[in-house]
Parts: sequence; structure tokens; C-alpha cells
Amino acid sequence: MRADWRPVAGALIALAVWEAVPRAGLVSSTDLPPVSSVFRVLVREAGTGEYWSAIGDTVWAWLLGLLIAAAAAIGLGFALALVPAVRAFTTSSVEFLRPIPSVALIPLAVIVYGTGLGSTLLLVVYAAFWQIYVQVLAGVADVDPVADETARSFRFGRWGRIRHVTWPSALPYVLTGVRLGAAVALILAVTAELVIGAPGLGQQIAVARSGTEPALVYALVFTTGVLGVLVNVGVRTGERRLLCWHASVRREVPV
Amino acid sequence: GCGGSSGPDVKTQGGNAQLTVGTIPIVDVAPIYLGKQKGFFTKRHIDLTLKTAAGGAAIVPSVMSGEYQVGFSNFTSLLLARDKGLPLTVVANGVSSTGVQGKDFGAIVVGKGSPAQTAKDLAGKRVAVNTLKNIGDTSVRASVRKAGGNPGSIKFVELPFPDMPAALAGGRVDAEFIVEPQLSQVLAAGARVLTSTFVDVAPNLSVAGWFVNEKLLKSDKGLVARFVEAIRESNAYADAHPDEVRQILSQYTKISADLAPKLTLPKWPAEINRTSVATVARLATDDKVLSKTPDLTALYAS
Amino acid sequence: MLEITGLRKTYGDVEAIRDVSVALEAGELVCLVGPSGCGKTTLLKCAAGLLRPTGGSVTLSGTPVTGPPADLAVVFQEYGRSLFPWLTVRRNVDLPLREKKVKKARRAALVEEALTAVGLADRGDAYPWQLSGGMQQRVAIARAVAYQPSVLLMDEPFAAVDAQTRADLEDLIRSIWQKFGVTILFVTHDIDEAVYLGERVVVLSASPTVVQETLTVDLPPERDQLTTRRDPRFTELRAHVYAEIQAAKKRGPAAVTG
Amino acid sequence: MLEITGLRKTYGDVEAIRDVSVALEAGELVCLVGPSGCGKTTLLKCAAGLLRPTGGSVTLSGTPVTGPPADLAVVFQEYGRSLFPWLTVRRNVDLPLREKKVKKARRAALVEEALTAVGLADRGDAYPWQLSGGMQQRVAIARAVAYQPSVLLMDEPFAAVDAQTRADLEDLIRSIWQKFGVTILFVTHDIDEAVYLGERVVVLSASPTVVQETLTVDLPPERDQLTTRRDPRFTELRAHVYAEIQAAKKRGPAAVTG
Amino acid sequence: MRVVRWFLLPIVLIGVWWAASAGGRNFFLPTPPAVAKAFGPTWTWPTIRADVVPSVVRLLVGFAIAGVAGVLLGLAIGSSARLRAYTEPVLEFLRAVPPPVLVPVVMLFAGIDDTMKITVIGFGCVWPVLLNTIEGVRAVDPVLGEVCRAYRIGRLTRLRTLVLRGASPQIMTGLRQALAIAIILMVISEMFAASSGLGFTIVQFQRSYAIPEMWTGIILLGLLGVVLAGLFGLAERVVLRWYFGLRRSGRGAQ
Ligand SMILES: Nc1ncnc2c1ncn2[C@@H]1O[C@H](COP(=O)(O)OP(=O)(O)OP(=O)(O)O)[C@@H](O)[C@H]1O
Ligand SMILES: Nc1ncnc2c1ncn2[C@@H]1O[C@H](COP(=O)(O)OP(=O)(O)OP(=O)(O)O)[C@@H](O)[C@H]1O
Ligand SMILES: O=[N+]([O-])[O-]
Ligand SMILES: [Mg+2]
Ligand SMILES: [Mg+2]
Repeated sequence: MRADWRPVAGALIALAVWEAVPRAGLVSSTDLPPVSSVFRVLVREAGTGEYWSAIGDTVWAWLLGLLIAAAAAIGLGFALALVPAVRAFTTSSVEFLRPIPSVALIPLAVIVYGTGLGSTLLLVVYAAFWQIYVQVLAGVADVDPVADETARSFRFGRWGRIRHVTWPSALPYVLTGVRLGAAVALILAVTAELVIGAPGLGQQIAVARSGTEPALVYALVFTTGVLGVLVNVGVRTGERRLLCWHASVRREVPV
Repeated sequence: GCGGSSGPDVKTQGGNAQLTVGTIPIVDVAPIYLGKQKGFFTKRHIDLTLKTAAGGAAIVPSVMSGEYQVGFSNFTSLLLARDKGLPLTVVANGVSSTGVQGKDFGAIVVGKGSPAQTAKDLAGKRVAVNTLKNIGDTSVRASVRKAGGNPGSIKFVELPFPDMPAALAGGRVDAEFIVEPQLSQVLAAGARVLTSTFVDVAPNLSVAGWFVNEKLLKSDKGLVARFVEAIRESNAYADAHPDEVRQILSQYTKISADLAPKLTLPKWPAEINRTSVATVARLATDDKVLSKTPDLTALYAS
Repeated sequence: MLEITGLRKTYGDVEAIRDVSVALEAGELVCLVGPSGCGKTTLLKCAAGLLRPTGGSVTLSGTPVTGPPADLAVVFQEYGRSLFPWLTVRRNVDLPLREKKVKKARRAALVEEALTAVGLADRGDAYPWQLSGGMQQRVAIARAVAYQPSVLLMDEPFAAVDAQTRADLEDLIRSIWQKFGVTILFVTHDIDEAVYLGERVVVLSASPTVVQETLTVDLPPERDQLTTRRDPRFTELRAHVYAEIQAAKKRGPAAVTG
Repeated sequence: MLEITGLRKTYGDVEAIRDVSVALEAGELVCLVGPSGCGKTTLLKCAAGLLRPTGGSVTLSGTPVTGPPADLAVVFQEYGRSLFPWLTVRRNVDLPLREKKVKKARRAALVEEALTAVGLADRGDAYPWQLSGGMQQRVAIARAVAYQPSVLLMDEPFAAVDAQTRADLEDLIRSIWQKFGVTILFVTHDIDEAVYLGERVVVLSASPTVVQETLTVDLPPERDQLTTRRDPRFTELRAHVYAEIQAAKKRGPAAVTG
Repeated sequence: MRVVRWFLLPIVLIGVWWAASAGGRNFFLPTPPAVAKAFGPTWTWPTIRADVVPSVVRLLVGFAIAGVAGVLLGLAIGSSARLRAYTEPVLEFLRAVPPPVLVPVVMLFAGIDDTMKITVIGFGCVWPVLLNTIEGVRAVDPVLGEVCRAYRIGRLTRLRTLVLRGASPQIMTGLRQALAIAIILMVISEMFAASSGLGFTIVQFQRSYAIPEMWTGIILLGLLGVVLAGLFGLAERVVLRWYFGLRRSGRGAQ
């Protein structure tokens, strides 16, 4: 297949706008430095071990948190969706706990885990969990009744129905949930580091912010964004493989 | 470790006590970095681990839980914590104002074209402070009162220090309570100092201090004493060697090398100016930041 | 073996089936015909334990049917949606066998045999949505056949295939029925097909549904597309069923009730 | 009017249609028959401008068809999925008319008329998923009929309805055709139906598809379910078509190519 | 029975909390009665009017903007593979930027007042709506797409009656997620340049070590979430009536 240059073109256009806005004087270049000077700082930082270990810390907290959140959300989501009694008993608590913003848990996190990885993980897991969980519930509810009846008529066991009908039907939702959760997990990882001071990119941003070099702040923020893009590329690749049968993917095969 | 009351047991390794200290990446804590570098702590059998937290609010719970043994915080926050019954004790002076009007590390500034001439003119204006119900707004009110104005009509807005320069330049606020290094930044951009507010509050105001959990004080008085000695030596060294202070900033902050020499450094006297802390406490009580007049003797270790 | 007694089913306000009783002997092949919307699919789903009747009872070998009983297979009218789009044709046919814990080698043989029987041996690796309507329907039939059920419920299973294929599939079903003694309830709207396939034909009235008539097909058990369909008795029977359906539709619910 | 010339269509590696040419005069009713999977649906979609041919051309009144042309209506083989589940039956039929900017009163009349014609006048407020398969298919037919197209493409439109309803709908299509002079391309797998309805019957070969034979139905234009089907010429023609389809299937692509 | 189902787990959870906090061993974890006692004096009507109402208004405005923008953008991007290819990396980039670091940038353009807070809320919670809309649009049944084309259903009607309705289950899921995120962002946006608001007040309590009061604030956030989720559920039942019916129709009464 031919390489798709369009995402690159889109990105270049966005970068050009970023370069142009401060240069045209729409905002002061100390408030929003042009992308070229941000890149210069980025190149400088990329030569330091501190930068890479911060990325490492953030990615580790993110990945671990996302895995825990995804496993818990998918497991619980399926269990609750398939055992109506459990769902009936948990709805009220879920509806109450879900909207509690994870940032409000920062004090709790600090009390329980201090300023280390644990605090970051608590916030990351809490936030990403709900994102995935809500998608799982919606996906599980979106099974084609005819497909489900087919499985029942062949007396698929409970596990068989989950494995062969519910899971594939819910998969598009789950993957959207994972993409949402991955982004939220990254946001929370960085936010936790930023607000609590746990090691990672967020902490670097906090330090840079109380310093006097705006381009460095933007360079670190840019790094966060690039991480987000990479995460998405990863999930998308998985999605294209897992959902080759789905209307959203198969229609793109030109006929 | 869960719980604010679990004992802060200090680990030792090779005969040295392992102390984890929570700091903030600002100029104020330069002496401890310098002191660590100079070996003031190791020679007293203390191995320091310095952790930067995002702010005092994150440090207090960590000292309570025993994750940090020592923390850095301004006195208003510490008074607030004691006001609510947290068993924290101040053991050493952290940072003090220079006491020189117009030449302090913190100030109230206004934008280039502002008509305001004295703090009195801030009445009815929008003033940014880094945290509300803390030393910032209390000091600003004190300055306004001192200049003969009525602080009641000031509209305070909470804004992190790093966001202040842009807000002032953009005219989003009329004045700001600001500290270094942002103070030098806004001055370079044309802002004007209205008054050095710490100087208005009290002569040689003690702004922040080093604190520990009362438990540690009870369980290991000797260790705390050694730490205090080391801090005093560090403070004195920092006061005497401003150039080295400016140098060490690059180790834990991102203050650029061209700005560091221009900063107004604070003072690091050995002793806490207890009178100034009492003034701060009275102002905070008047402003209803504190619920009752604090018992200041309980605040200090000795 | 399969007994449906006094079945009644309402969907909210809509009374789909009023009172239907049908009993199938073990190894019997009964065809169900009736006007569009009279409740054939509803009846089949109740028999399969997929739908709970509003009244009456369904029993299989004496035990009440509350969920889909063992060794039963259903071919759904909505064949397209009953295939799993995320599985290839072969995996679609294979999946129920896996669930039944059939050994791998045996499974492969059953799947290939069934696909060959419906003429899709070469399309095993395609996805259902890459097939024509008739092909999809044949996959659904292959899935049921490969399962080797003892009770087979089929809901207009040949509606989407051409005349020649339909004839072949009719003969396939009859041969399976004769070989394995499967009990089959077969819904169709093709009268010739009902008479050609069935030992009995049950004619349902228009909704709210009752049994309009039950007809025993007294044609010889060895049937053949050419000779059987030319049999004068065949023509007689199909004319009779046609007249009954027409009557069922014309008479309508009011007359039935009154 | 509708000219399909040298049509060729491949899906990836699968050659669905090799070379098909069919031409319909204005106001002609042509039936298309052929083995399952031979490409009837594909051909219809190409004619409707829904699918781009791999080769050959489709023109309507001389203009090449690149997208669905005006005043064309299609009844899809996947009738169930072609109805909007979030709209009631009435709104489903109404929607294309709204788009055509038909006046409200006229629309209401057309919708009721069409629903009555397919026997669903009383189910206008139900949702499609509350209907039986045959009813759903009739809604799809009503939608096409109410649209009053000048070209009507129908893909096995009566596959899910009972014999009596089917006969009624056949007569409905013929009467509409005679009254409004609609050009109709009608895909069916029912040979009797093809002969009964069409002026011509086009028989397609098995895939990769070519035209096996085109047959002119020389029956009188006034047709009737009883008399026409008893006509010896009718029997002759249907036997001929049946033989052709059988040949088409047996011969297979190799023979056609060779 | 319903009452039991609704309250059983919450009561158990409160019991666990009570057991964990009993004896006042932990300063940061007050007992349920301590929190309950603090609730009344903390949240009087004037405080609610001054701090909660403005927050909720900002939240709703930001959520509404995000909803409209997310659906419109999602429809455009979901219907065009080309647009999707161009915009995806940029959108993913923006999505990964944590709102707290975004706030200063937003302040540059939107000031430090309500506009900034609404922008932050809107910007942060647009993503689940956008993503779900895009996915929903892409998953619309192709047969229905062909029906629309065959009947030459105009672009606008097609968007309204096919794409929007077909994607509506996914869109509603996205909106549900967005609502939760909007509450988070309401708090975050009030951590900067604020002088009132629910989030601001909670942070204030935390900083001044008014721990029971802080917990009452968190609980109030939870209650706010329950109310908003409940209202959303009502709206959803109206919008997706056909969908729930369709999904139930196959499951029968069993
Ligand atoms: N989910 C449902 N909700 C409401 N009414 C329903 C539902 N399913 C079926 N019905 C109604 O029940 C009646 C019988 O439907 P059923 O599908 O059993 O008919 P059928 O005999 O299979 O028809 P066909 O030959 O057209 O497939 C119809 O009037 C239909 O409208
Ligand atoms: N999307 C697709 N991808 C790949 N192959 C396809 C696709 N759609 C159809 N085909 C193939 O094209 C051929 C013709 O299909 P088509 O649906 O046109 O047949 P048909 O004549 O309508 O059959 P039926 O009578 O069973 O409906 C079949 O072999 C089918 O497998
Ligand atoms: O700690 N302060 O500098 O306010
Ligand atoms: Mg049916
Ligand atoms: Mg077809």
C-alpha cells in the first residue's frame, strides 16, 4: 500500500499556524513561542538523560495505569452487563462515584501513597476506568438481537456467548473506550505529576513553569502531545486488525 | 503507609540518618541544595534526599504520613495547619524578606500604563495572588491599609505565579502579588513595583520555615537538632555567597542563566523573626483566614 | 416429541398468536404455512425456547421448554443478521460445533461436508458480507446441518435461493431427515414446497392466529422433484392448501373469533 | 432507456460479473433470473449507480449513470436492513417523498395508498422491528411504489411473503406498470413469477456471469393469476427457463468461457 | 426491593468508610458523622448560590458547546475518510495535552474569566463526543446508506435522518462520558484564576486543612454528578426510544 502523506500534511499545516501566530504578533512570543524555537529547545532537551527518564516515568505510570483500568473496566463491565442482579445493586454507587472528578482525589492519593508512583496510578486508574467502563456497558448493550438469539439457539454457554457474540459486538465500543481511556490516562498521569510532583513529564513541566523559559514548557507539552499521537497510532493499528469485519473498516476498501 | 499519625521512623544506613525533605522548585530553598552540595548535612551524619513537590499543599500531607521527614512551607500555611490541629512543628527559618523597600524578592506590581501610585489606589481593583486566603492576600491587604486605603473592595483572583506575567501584560488583572523569578520578568517587560509588600507587613519578615511532624521531634530530638544546625549553616553560607546561590538554581529550577544574575535574592537569617510571624498571625486572624488567634508557642520546637 | 399446546403470544397490545396447538412425533417433518405476519416466526421462537409464550405450553420429550433445549438447531428468517460478521463462513459453521465440544478433526469434516452440501465448499474463507443473499442463507443452513441436531426448526430457509438450488436443498433436507431421523418443523410460504417436503402441513389463519387446518400429505415417502411434483395427488394437495391459505386470509380474525 | 453494455465487475479477486449486456426500452418490464450468487444484485446496484462497474457502461436515456439518477426507486434484497429502525412504517415510506418535495397532503395520500396496496394500512405507526419479515418487505415495496418512480429496480422483492400475498403483489406491480408506464427491472428466483410478470426474461449464467439467454414472453398483456398460469404457453415458457437455469448452473463458468 | 437494591451497596461502602476512619486515627479521613455534621454549615443557600450555581452554569454551557461542536465535527470527519486522514494526528495531539497545562494558553486568548473556564471545559470534554460520533457515523449500516443514495435523499436529510440517528446510540455514549469529564474540568478550570466556584472551594478547603469540609465538597460533586446523570438518562430514554425497543425486541421476554 502507498504511504499516506495526508496525516503529515495535516500536521504540517497545524505547525505552520503555530509558527505564524506569534510571528504575526497575534500573541507575544514569550507567551506562545513560535514552534521553531520550541523545537530548538526540544532538540537540546533530547540530549539530556533527565528528559528521557521523565518520559520513561510518565509512560510507565500511564501504561501500568491503563492496563489496570482496562482490565478492571472490561472485566467488571462484562460481569455487570451479563449478571443483571449485580448491575442492579451497583448502579447507585456507580452513578455516584463516576462523576467524582479524579482531581478531587488528589488529597486522598497524597495521603495514601505520598508523592510517588502510587498517587499517579490511583488517579490514572480511577479516571481511565470510567471512560472504558461506560463504553463497555454501551457496547455490551449493542449486540444484534438476531446474532444473540442464534447463539442462544445453539445453546452457547454463558462464556461462549460472551466470547463469541458479546465480545466481538462490543469490541468497536471497547476500542473507542481504550482510545479515550488512553488519552485520559495520559492526561491524568501528567496532571498528577504536575500537581503532586510525582516524577515524570508533568513534574518537569511544573518545574519549567516556575522557571523563566516558556519554550521549555511548550517543548514538554509538545512531547506529551506526541506521546498521545503515538498512543493513538498504536490503538488504531490494533483496531484495524481486530475490526476488519466491521462496517466502519470494511467500507473503506474501495469497490 | 496510611494515616497521618503513623510514626515517622527514620531509617539509617551506614550510620547516616536518611532524611527525605520536601521542597518547592523556587529560589527560597536554595540554601538546602547548597548545603547538601557543601556537605553540611553529611558531616552531621544525615543523608538528604531532596524531593520537589508542586506546592506546600502537597508537602504537608506527605510530612504527616511520614513520606517526608522535613518539609518547607510558608508560615501562613503552617498556621492554618495548626489551626486545624495538625501536629506540625517549625524547627528552622526557611526564608525571609530583605526588609528593603523596593528591593525585595516579592512585590505588588502594576502594568506599565497603570495610574496607580501607591497601594491605596488598589481599592476596587483586580489583584492576582498565587493562593487566596494565604500570605499573598493578607500581605496585600496589609500594604493597602498601611497606605491608608480600604482593602475591602479589592477583587482578588487566584493565579499561579508563572501565569502572572501574561495576565498583567494582557490587562486581565490590574495588579499582582508576585515573587522571583517572575518579578524580574515583569519588571523587564515594563511593569512597576507599587510596594514591597513583605516589607509593609513587618520588618525582616520571616516568610517560610522548615517543619517536621511532632512525632519526629519526640522520637529523635538529636536528629532534628543536627538538621537544624546544618540548615543554619546552609542559610548563613547562602547569605554570604549569593553567586553560588545563583549558580545552584540551575540544578533544581529552570531559571535561565541570563536571568539568574539579575534576580533579587531573599535573606536567609539563622533565626525566625517571631515577632513578624506574630504579625502575620494577627493579620490572618483579622482577615478570618485563621479561625482563632493561634498559640504561637506551640508552633515552634523550642 | 415436540408438543405445542394452546400457545398464545401477545406483543404489548398486538395479539400475534391466539391459540395454536401442534404436536410433532419424533422424526416427523411438519411444514407450517400461513399468511404473512400470522405468527410463524413467533411460534418457531417459542418452540425454540427463545421467546416466552404469553399462554399455553411447549414441551419437548415431555419436559417444558424454558430455554433452547439440547440438540436443537434453528435457521432464522433473518439469515443475514444471524451470521457473525466477524467470522469467516467456515468459522461461522464451525463455532456451534466447538461449543458442543466436538473433536477438531470431526468438526473439520462436518463443516466441509455441510458447506459442500449447500454448494459453498470454495467460499469457506470469505466473510458473510462478501456473499450474495442466497449464499448467506445457505451458510445459515450449513451451520444447522453441520450441527446434526435432533430437532431442526427452519424459518423460510430457502427464501433467497434460486429454483434449482432450492430443489437441491429440499432434497438435502429430506435426505438428512431420512438418514438421521431428525424432527423438523419447517416454515415456508411456498405451498409446493410444503407439500413436497412435509408429512403433514399445518395451515395457520391470519392474525390473531389459530390453526386453520392440518393436512396429512399422503404421498409416497420416496419423493423426487420430477415425479412427485407431477403426481396428481400432489396437485390436488397443493390446490387444497392454496385454497385454505386464501380462506385463512379472507376470513380474517373476526370470522375465526365469531 | 436503460442500457447496460459489456458490464464487468470484480470484487478484489472475485470476478462477479464477466460480461453482461441488457437493454430495457422505456416502459418495459424485464425479469432477471439466474443461479444464486451469479451477480443479480451486483448488476442491479450497478444499474442504480450505487456501485461503480469495473468495466462496461450503464446509461439511462443516453446519459451515463454515475450516481443514482432521478426518479429511480430500488427495493433491496436485504429488506430488513433497508428500513430505518428509528422511523415508524409511515415515516419510512414518507421520507423519500419529503426529499422529493412532494406536498404534504399529496404525500399523506400516496403513503396511505401504498400501505393499503401492500396490506399494511393499519400498521403505519409500528416500527419496522415490530413487524414480521414479510411485513417488512412489504414496507420496502410500499416505499418504492409511493415514490412513483419512472425506473423501478426490484431485488427479489417478494421473497419473504406467502403465496397469496405474492400473487396480490405481482398484480399490484403489473397494474402500476401498466398505469404509469414505469420501466421495471425485476430480479427473482421464482421462474413462474418471472414468466408471469415479464415481457422478457433474461437468464444469467453462473459466476463469472454472462447472459445465458434472453427470452421474449409472448403471453397476452392482460394477465391473470388463474388463466395465465393455466395457459399452455406459460407452462412451456417456464419449463424452458427452468431448463436454461439448470444448464447455466451445470455448465458453469469454464464451459461458458471455453 | 428496589429500595434495597438502590441503597444496599452505598450503605456497605459507608460502613467500610466508617470502620476505616473510626477513632479519628487519620486526620485526612474523617468519620461519616463528622462529614455529615460539616455538611449543613458548609453548604448554606448563599454559599450554594455564590459557589455552586456559577460552577454548574459554566459546566452546562461548556458541555453544551462541546456537545454541539463534537457532533458537528464528528459528522464531518466521520463521513469523510479524507478529512479523517488530514485531521487525525492533529486532533490526537490536542487531545493528549493535559488541560492544566492548557489553561495558561487558553488564558492568553480567552482571559481569566468565565470564557476561559468554559473554553477549558468545552475543549476537554469535546473528545469523547467527537470520537464516538466519528465511530458511530462510520458504523452506520451500509444498506441504509445505499437506500438513501438510491432515493437521492439530500445531504441534509441524510445527515439528519440517517447519519445522526444511526450514530445516536454512540453519540449518547459519548455525551455521557463528556458529562463526567466536564465535571472534572470544572474543578480543574477553577484551580486557576478563580475566586469562587465549587472546585475552587474544595481546593480552598484542602489547602486550609478543613478536611471534613473538603469531603463534603467531594460528596457534593458526586451528588451533582448523580443528578446530571439522572437528567441525562431521561433525555437518553427519549432520544433512543427506538433503539432500546429494537434491542429488547430480540431478547423477548426471557
Ligand atoms: N417485537 C415485536 N413487537 C411487536 N410486535 C411484533 C414483534 N415481533 C412480531 N410482532 C408482530 O407479531 C405478528 C407475528 O409476527 P411473526 O414474525 O411471527 O409473523 P410471521 O408469520 O413469521 O410472518 P412472515 O411470514 O411475514 O415472516 C406480526 O403482526 C408482527 O407485527
Ligand atoms: N462486498 C463484496 N465483496 C466481495 N465479494 C462480493 C461482495 N458482494 C458480492 N460479492 C460476490 O459477488 C458475487 C455476486 O453476488 P450478488 O450478490 O450480486 O449475487 P446475486 O445474484 O444477487 O445472488 P443471490 O441470488 O444469492 O442474491 C458473489 O460471488 C458474491 O460472493
Ligand atoms: O511562599 N511564598 O513565597 O508565598
Ligand atoms: Mg416470519
Ligand atoms: Mg442478490
